[in-house]
Amino acid sequence: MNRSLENAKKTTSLASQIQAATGIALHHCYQCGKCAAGCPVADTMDLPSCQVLRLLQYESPEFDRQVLQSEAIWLCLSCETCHTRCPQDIGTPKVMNFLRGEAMRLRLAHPRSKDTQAFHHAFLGSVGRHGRLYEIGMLMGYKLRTGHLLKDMALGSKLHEKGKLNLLPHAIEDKAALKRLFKQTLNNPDSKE
Amino acid sequence: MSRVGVFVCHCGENIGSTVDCPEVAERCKQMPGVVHAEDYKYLCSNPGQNKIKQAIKDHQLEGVVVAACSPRMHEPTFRRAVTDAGMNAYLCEVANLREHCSWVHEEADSTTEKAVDLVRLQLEKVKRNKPLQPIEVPITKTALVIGGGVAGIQAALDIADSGHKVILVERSPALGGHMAQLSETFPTLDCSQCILTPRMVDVSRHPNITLMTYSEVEHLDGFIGNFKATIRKRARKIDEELCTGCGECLQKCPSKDISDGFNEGLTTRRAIYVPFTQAVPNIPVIDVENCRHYQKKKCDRCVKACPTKAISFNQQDELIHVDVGAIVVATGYKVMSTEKFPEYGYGTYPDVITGLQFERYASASGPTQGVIKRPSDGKEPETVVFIACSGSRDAAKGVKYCSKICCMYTAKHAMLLKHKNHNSKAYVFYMDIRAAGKNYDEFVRRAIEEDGVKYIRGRVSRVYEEDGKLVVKGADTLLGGRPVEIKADLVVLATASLPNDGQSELARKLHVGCDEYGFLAEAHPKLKPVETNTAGIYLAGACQSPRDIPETVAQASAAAAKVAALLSRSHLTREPIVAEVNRRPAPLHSDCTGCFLCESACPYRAIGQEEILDRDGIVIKTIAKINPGLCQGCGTCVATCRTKAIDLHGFSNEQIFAEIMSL
Amino acid sequence: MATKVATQFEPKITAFVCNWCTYAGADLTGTSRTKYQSNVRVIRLPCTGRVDFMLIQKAFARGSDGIIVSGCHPNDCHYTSGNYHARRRWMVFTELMNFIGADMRRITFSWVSAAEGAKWAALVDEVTNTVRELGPYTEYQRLIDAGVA
Amino acid sequence: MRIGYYPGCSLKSSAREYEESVRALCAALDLELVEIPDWNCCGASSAHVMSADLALGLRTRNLAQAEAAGLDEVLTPCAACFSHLAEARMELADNPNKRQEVADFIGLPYSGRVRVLNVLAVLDRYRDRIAAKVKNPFRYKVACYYGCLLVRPPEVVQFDRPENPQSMDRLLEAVGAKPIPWACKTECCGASFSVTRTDVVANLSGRIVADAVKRNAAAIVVACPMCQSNLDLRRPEINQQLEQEHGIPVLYITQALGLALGIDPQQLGLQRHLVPVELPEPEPEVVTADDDDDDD
Ligand SMILES: Cc1cc2nc3c(=O)[nH]c(=O)nc-3n(C[C@H](O)[C@H](O)[C@H](O)COP(=O)(O)OP(=O)(O)OC[C@H]3O[C@@H](n4cnc5c(N)ncnc54)[C@H](O)[C@@H]3O)c2cc1C
Ligand SMILES: Cc1cc2nc3c(=O)[nH]c(=O)nc-3n(C[C@H](O)[C@H](O)[C@H](O)COP(=O)(O)OP(=O)(O)OC[C@H]3O[C@@H](n4cnc5c(N)ncnc54)[C@H](O)[C@@H]3O)c2cc1C
Ligand code: SF4
Ligand code: SF4
Ligand code: SF4
Ligand code: SF4
Ligand code: SF4
Ligand code: SF4
Ligand code: SF4
Ligand code: SF4
Repeated sequence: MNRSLENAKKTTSLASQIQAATGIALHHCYQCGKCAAGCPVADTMDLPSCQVLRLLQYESPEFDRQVLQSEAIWLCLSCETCHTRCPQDIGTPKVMNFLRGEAMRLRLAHPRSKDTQAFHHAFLGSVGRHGRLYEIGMLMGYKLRTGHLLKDMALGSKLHEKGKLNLLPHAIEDKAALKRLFKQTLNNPDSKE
Repeated sequence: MSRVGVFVCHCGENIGSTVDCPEVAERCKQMPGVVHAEDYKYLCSNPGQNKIKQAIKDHQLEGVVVAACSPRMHEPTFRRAVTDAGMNAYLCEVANLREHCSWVHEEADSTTEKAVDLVRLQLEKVKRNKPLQPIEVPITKTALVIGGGVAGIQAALDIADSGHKVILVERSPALGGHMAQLSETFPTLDCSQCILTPRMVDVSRHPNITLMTYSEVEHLDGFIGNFKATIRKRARKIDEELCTGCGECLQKCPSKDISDGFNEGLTTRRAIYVPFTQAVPNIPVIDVENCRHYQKKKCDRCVKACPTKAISFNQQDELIHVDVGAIVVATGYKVMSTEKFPEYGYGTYPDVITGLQFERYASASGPTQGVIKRPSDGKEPETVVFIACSGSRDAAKGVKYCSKICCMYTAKHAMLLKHKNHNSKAYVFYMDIRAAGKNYDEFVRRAIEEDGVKYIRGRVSRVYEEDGKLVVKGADTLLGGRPVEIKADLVVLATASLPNDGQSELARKLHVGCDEYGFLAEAHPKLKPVETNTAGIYLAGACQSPRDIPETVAQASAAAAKVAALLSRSHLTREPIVAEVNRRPAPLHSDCTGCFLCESACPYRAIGQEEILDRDGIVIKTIAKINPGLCQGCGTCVATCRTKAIDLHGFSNEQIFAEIMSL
Repeated sequence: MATKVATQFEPKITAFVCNWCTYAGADLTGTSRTKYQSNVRVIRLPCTGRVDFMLIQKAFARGSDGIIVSGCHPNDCHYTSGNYHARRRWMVFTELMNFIGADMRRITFSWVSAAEGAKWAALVDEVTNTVRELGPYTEYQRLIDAGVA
Repeated sequence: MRIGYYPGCSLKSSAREYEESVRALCAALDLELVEIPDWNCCGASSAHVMSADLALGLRTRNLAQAEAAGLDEVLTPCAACFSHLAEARMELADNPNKRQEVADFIGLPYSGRVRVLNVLAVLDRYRDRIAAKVKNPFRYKVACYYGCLLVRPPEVVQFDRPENPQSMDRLLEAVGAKPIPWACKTECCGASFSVTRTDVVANLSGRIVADAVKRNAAAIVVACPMCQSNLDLRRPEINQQLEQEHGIPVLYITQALGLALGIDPQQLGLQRHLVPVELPEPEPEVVTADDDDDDD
């Protein structure tokens, strides 16, 4: 992906990139903390959401980097609780999403996010191949990437028992269309966020 | 006009050193219409003025151009001088040779040339000047005050004390507004009713004040000094003359359980009621919606109870017309209700209350005689959480502004709680503490330092009920946004102050503006804070933006001073620089085609409509009509009118074209 | 401001200013003794709301090479909204002038408050210099002859 | 009545019983489901991380297929799919340029005509019919669990209230159930962290299960396969975390309503749950209807 190179060359702050890509103006944030107060994972996060935004408000390379390296951005569940209650209507989940993409591209992602990244890759790999999720294939892919070979095996067999796992993929018909879509969008330079 | 005299001033060296003044005078003599021109060292001095007067007489001048300093300096001086010599003041114009020429250019032929041009400009104008008379407008020496909260009370008393009549119109059945509901008031913690009640009584007794409660302004016409208001006096269904305020009727009314507005819904009242014990006037009112006489056609227990036969079911609303010279609007504010807070339970948790409800609990005259209790079970709360900026500074809830009073009353509430119950715990979630008045920050510090109120910087995300407690989930941003959870017995929301109900309708009736939120707009935020854009209408109190009592009272007194100054004059004198729609002989009548573009362009709503009738009274034409009492002479209408039917006295098309053509 | 070469073209600038802000601002330029070029002739009006198309047309027809219209800043208008009307009319007016082929560089719309003496001097100098560059506005005479202006 | 139907991937595999119950219930209500031809995965939460356009393309392709099939509305039982499709629709609604760009990516025309509906919005229309068809009143205390994506963000979902929503409560009341007031109606269960961060899921879902149990609910009712899998499949982890054995079953709204309408439990896929669906004795019939829930 040539985009990462391009981004590396850019000196613009994350805040301005976020504004350009999502329209969200981080300097509108009051730092009132209402988002963190309701966030289901705030106490698991190394940086509660309002702190992530605070660091971005500085628009300094060091703080931007700290944010990209944080685990918090990988812990966000996109549950939209913060956004719904924010007095300034800041779409924090969108910001988090952007940051995850950026962290992956710049290879700054927090080490504990490996699993999550692997999951996304495995998931999209499966969707790209079949057009729909092939759970066994996806789980195989995930486990191969993470090495968590044994974890959850018991669950898998239970699911199978209950008739909830498909042993063969259900592919869509127009796979060519899917391929095209993947190819074009993953290479589209302005498709960040 | 062709007999003009020109007087060129040297201003010592100020003009003389860069402009060749004698040369200017000489050149002026050549100009058509000039019969006399001279130069002099100091024209504004007495000898200078005498020269002008003398020349007017000697040369039978019909117009004068003084070429001197800025007209903003000495135009009045010279206009007075020409009137002394029997000339109309508006036949004198001033050419600005000093500020616009000698002081800003080097000595040069071109500078003198410019000076000559500047005189020529005024000369061409003055030749077309018409004698004008200052406009005199009579004044009705009565003021109308709308709203009987502390703002209206203060304004009414101040105006009345200055010797003028006041009509005070209050929408609710009693005076007092929100202040009557408050317990103790920051920053001194004096009892609100103790300081307000005497003033309410003063109002009712003042010989200059006519108090009209349960009344509203229905319509307003006219202009400064000469307003005509129509007031709807709603039927109380009680004969005010007969009622002695004994209260017998109140006890007998069977229609109970009606939410009591004065107690913010914490208690109930009956269908016939007096809003609160010390109400002024102390006359009940029947709430027709809930009265069985009206709803079920039976009951009438109050009639039987009343010793003076004051109950009057047939009483109807009255429309009363009054003439007033000035108006003070003091219609106050309202607070956001807890229903506007989904995240705090949409108003369904009884123990999540507003600050105003807390005031009622804290008030000695309130439902609990001043003991802080909670609505659900009447227990005294141990832990109380106060949430500041509830709905304020929250664009998502439509209120971007700071409500200004809540930081202070929240500190007060926390303090009162601690004073009344030493074992209680008070937490305040806040975003910023705004306590910028005299002794205000000290007050907040006292709550923190002496009374041990815990201030937590962060907003609250959610409140929910669990095991009979209210779980308050907030964050402490000073701990880096760490979530904190407090189990409270009572949650008090410092809800946003909002424009009062009906305020924008009232504003429309009065032709005054509203700001983007619906608060009434002042004419200038710094220099005309109590005036509105409509001359003769003033603002006081929280109707303009949220504010506390000291600021409200200061503004009310300021508005009263403006009114008193206005009403103290025998008449108003205005510059005759006003616009006029032309008239022509029939059948044209006027160049006005009746498009009324001017009407919407006029910032003062000075333009109305006039019907031209024939002999049989049939309308042949509707044209624009400018009210000289309202017109301020901006000339916008003149530029707007496409048929050039309007002209502005003193700046007529003819005059300005002549100026242009002289260049 | 600079010493002028005798043969240089000296433009005629007409300024329509409001009484309350720009006229007072120009007075302040005077009391501060700030120097500017003397090409401008000021016509005092109650408000820029009073300025209409006809006035400007007349001024060009009479040989003005450049025109300044200046009043109070938005929100500071003495008449509360007169200058809004002026601005709205200004847009229509601009279209009209463009339509007839007039040279919009010769008209400057500005705000000068009563406190902006220095701004007035700068404005006059800037407009004077610009218009001097542009040369005499003889083109307008041609428009009149062609019957469009 | 015909309505478009987008099952999404999970309803074809791990949430098979959801599809079974949706189909059974819709059949009972005479609502014909037209599965979108050749639908594809909506990209879940993964596509977006890689590329916003990819996510948009995956979602829009489904809507475009529905359009091509002449559908106006699409029922999307999975709350996550619903939220993703609705968001894409909104994003393109007032951005014709982007709409064209995406149409080019997917090689299909897209006008934005099709509306996306979640299961509660569709069933709410049939509330009277449901009430009329009740055979076995579902007289249990239930914890209506809406989760995040059915109600948030409000401008995208345009449905019910963001806090303390009512639609599911109303539906269950209509079949005789008594929805409890509780704290976790819209708290997040851990969403798509089911595979990667089971610890987070156990913690968040644990709070939900514990609160429902504490307030004496007989069952938790959900309208999302992710909620179901986090609360049901992850029950061992939850119980381990809470150090308690909670056996409260988790039902899809379609299953609960289906039971009330007398549909065979097997047909509703109840046997596929990990936590066995064992309901206690029904509560005695309530006589007065006006209870404390008067807030809507
Ligand atoms: C919880 C709380 C605590 C407070 N505590 C303090 C404190 O401790 N100290 C302090 O200084 N300030 C305090 N304040 C602020 C104080 O209440 C206001 O500053 C003050 O009441 C403003 O007075 P007002 O007359 O402008 O408005 P209001 O008190 O609102 O009075 C307006 C009056 O106008 C009437 N009215 C409205 N519309 C019309 C109409 N169309 N026609 C006729 N009449 C009309 C109303 O009925 C009312 O009587 C507090 C406010 C709140 C909410
Ligand atoms: C840095 C700064 C920026 C500000 N910016 C703003 C702003 O943007 N907007 C705003 O609204 N406000 C602003 N203010 C506040 C503003 O300056 C004051 O509100 C305002 O000047 C107060 O006016 P005053 O007449 O009360 O006092 P002053 O301006 O202090 O005038 C008092 C006058 O009394 C004279 N005097 C003093 N003692 C005597 C005596 N014994 N006998 C006779 N005469 C005496 C003094 O010489 C002086 O002329 C600012 C203030 C500061 C410091
Ligand atoms: S709730 Fe909104 S304004 Fe407040 S800190 Fe969070 S993002 Fe900022
Ligand atoms: S969207 Fe992310 S940051 Fe916002 S509340 Fe949910 S988990 Fe927290
Ligand atoms: S009239 Fe004006 S210019 Fe003349 S002397 Fe007086 S101050 Fe100076
Ligand atoms: S007539 Fe009406 S006000 Fe009088 S006692 Fe009966 S209910 Fe009360
Ligand atoms: S009983 Fe009669 S006199 Fe007494 S308060 Fe009532 S109405 Fe008035
Ligand atoms: S006064 Fe204080 S509590 Fe009220 S809105 Fe302003 S900052 Fe918030
Ligand atoms: S703009 Fe002119 S023509 Fe139109 S109504 Fe006003 S005065 Fe008459
Ligand atoms: S001159 Fe100005 S104030 Fe007077 S009528 Fe015309 S627009 Fe209105």
